[in-house]
Amino acid sequence: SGCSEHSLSNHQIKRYSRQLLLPSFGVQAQERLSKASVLVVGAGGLGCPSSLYLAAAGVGHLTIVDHDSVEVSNLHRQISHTEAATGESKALSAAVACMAINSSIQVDAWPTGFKPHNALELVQRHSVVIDASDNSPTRYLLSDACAISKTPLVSGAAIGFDAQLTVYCHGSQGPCYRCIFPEAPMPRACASCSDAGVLGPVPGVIGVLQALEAIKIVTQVGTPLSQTLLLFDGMASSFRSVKIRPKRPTCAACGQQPTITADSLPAYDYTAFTGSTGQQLNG
Amino acid sequence: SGCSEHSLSNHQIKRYSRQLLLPSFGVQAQERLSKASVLVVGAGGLGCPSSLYLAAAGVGHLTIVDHDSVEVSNLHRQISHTEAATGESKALSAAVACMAINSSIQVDAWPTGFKPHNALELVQRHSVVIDASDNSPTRYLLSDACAISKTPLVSGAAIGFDAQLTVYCHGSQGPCYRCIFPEAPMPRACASCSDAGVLGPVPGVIGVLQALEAIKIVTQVGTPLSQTLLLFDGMASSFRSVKIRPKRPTCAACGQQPTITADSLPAYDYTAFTGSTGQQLNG
Amino acid sequence: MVKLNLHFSGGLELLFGNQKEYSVDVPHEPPSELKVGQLLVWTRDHLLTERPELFMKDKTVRPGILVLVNDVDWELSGTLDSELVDGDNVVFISTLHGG
Amino acid sequence: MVKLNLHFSGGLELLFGNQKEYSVDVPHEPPSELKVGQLLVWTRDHLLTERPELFMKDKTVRPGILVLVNDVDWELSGTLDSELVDGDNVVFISTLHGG
Ligand SMILES: [Zn+2]
Ligand SMILES: [Zn+2]
Repeated sequence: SGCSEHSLSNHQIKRYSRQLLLPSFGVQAQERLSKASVLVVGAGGLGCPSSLYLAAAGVGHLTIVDHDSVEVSNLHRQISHTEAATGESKALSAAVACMAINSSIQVDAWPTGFKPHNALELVQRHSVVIDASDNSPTRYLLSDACAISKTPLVSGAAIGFDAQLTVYCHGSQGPCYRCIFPEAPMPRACASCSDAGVLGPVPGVIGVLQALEAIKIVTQVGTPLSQTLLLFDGMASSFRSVKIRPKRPTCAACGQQPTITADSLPAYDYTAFTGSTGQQLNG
Repeated sequence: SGCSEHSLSNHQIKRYSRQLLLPSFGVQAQERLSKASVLVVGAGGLGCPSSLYLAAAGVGHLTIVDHDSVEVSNLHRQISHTEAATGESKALSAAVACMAINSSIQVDAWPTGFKPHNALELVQRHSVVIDASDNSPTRYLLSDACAISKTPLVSGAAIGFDAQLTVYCHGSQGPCYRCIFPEAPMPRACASCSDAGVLGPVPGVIGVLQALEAIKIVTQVGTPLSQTLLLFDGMASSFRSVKIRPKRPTCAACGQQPTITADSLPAYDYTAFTGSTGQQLNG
Repeated sequence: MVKLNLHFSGGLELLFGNQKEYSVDVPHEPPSELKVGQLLVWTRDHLLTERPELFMKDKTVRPGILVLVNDVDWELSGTLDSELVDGDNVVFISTLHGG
Repeated sequence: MVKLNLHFSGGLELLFGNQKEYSVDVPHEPPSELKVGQLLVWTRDHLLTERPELFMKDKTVRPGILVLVNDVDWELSGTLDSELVDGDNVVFISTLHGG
């Protein structure tokens, strides 16, 4: 440093030089990235690529939450986890992979999972949240915590050859998950990757795009996918962008008179709301 | 095995269970994958995610070609390479990362690079080729070798916030790179990631999609992007699919009377054709 | 008759003979316009092949399904009362939870 | 006048004031149709801000640029003689080599 006014070290200048070269990115965006913190909930098919690209890009602080352990049936799509990590905490395994790429950032593993009692505290400590979870109750819990704390939520989902991506709780007009889906689908309408299968690159593409959205949000470069839902069809390798509604004034989480608040959230029964069994609530 | 007629081991059934569950994929596609071989030319921003997802999915044989060494300025986007691999062969580093995910497949590193004298021999040994290179002469060389040997070529490219993806040399009607660009652009119209910069997730998205295209081609599942060019704009996170011409009958490489043949290719001067300096020709 | 392009995704195609795209002529008598609410009933009765409860609940789509008219959320065009004309695209998406 | 939407990408936007999208009215006298060859010249003379040699060579685009009319390769519609009408989209892409 020294040749111009910025806080980047010589090592950072060298490491991130290919990003710094971009006129639309440059030193200012890199500084914002290094001061930002991202919470990644889920270290599976979405969370692995997402956290690797965030670490590589130089997000200052990354927290990876997952209460599961690595299984051999995860390895076809969860590319942070090696065969040697089988049986270990997914959060820890993904964090180790991130630190091997970039030891100059802080990476925390949170292997106890994402629950109503810790959700708000975890979310509030971060600039942006990645929903890389695999179940309906966690998706509502994450959205509610982000709506209450006004934290942008980059939400990805995948199954089979299909995937979806959008940003919730962004800016003054961006909807939350509950604005779009105020009533939860019945459990048998919710296939999971374990039940229905998924081809690895399908969540892979979305996970990388989630990292990109988070980078764009914290650096204020480009246009995030707020009020826009991106649909991916892996069979045809085609994408479709659709326009979705703004924030709903009557929304229970982000509306004008919310019933889901910092006080009420820890006791909210997400498994009852989604009709799920207790074991499904995890990050 | 034993419960139905297929060649997969119990370990394979377990490891790939989330793909096998997919009705449109299943055991037959997995067997085709395990018998297939994929050549990945370039172990950079495109080749890293591409090779990781191919290895994870269970492609039987993977060859990774790159004559460069890992530099610290690669780490922001080339996610197979750890800090510890700095200075090592990129091909080897990427191969090691693939083997850590899947030791049951064969992964070969080819650190001597992709050159006219070895191009055809390398291409002919594989079912499909991934163009993850970073320069114009290598892109023409790869396309010519694939045109001569009728090997499908999954071509990705990225710079800044922009990226492109298509499949060349596919089926009887699919064009080659020369069909679309018979004359090479002048060198100063060809920015490289080193010169112009690139944001990591931009080649990341395309690299994962390249793995998906290769998987679709070797398994015969879904519709590959032949005669279709996918354009990605990372600033808006938007995609556009455009229809491109079929094979050109007068094409020098894949036309009815080709002048670029197995005999003439090794002596073809790609650096002169593209007006590049010699050092640019590499994989 | 109103000519429409229908698209089902996110697993909904499994309820429609595993087919994602349909080009259909929906019977309709002018002068009033065809509404999405009427299209839903026609789609259930003529295209759906199984488990109607995973497509509709009462007179609308079941929770978790998003309806888009010409790539815009039906919430912005009047939900069940959104009007359809020849050439319109209607997309039905089931929200996904996997990762 | 013919109303067109122009889109520049793959780095070409840098020659056009770093702007990717243009909505333009291109002067034209009927009865003959406006052709892409004429649009190229008009675009160079009215929108291009620098280095014309990186956009055109002789009467066509320089090698490495792909032209698409309504998302279809201009090779399929007659290249320079492709005809344009109100509302058409014309995309200019520079092929990328990075990775
Ligand atoms: Zn809301
Ligand atoms: Zn050709």
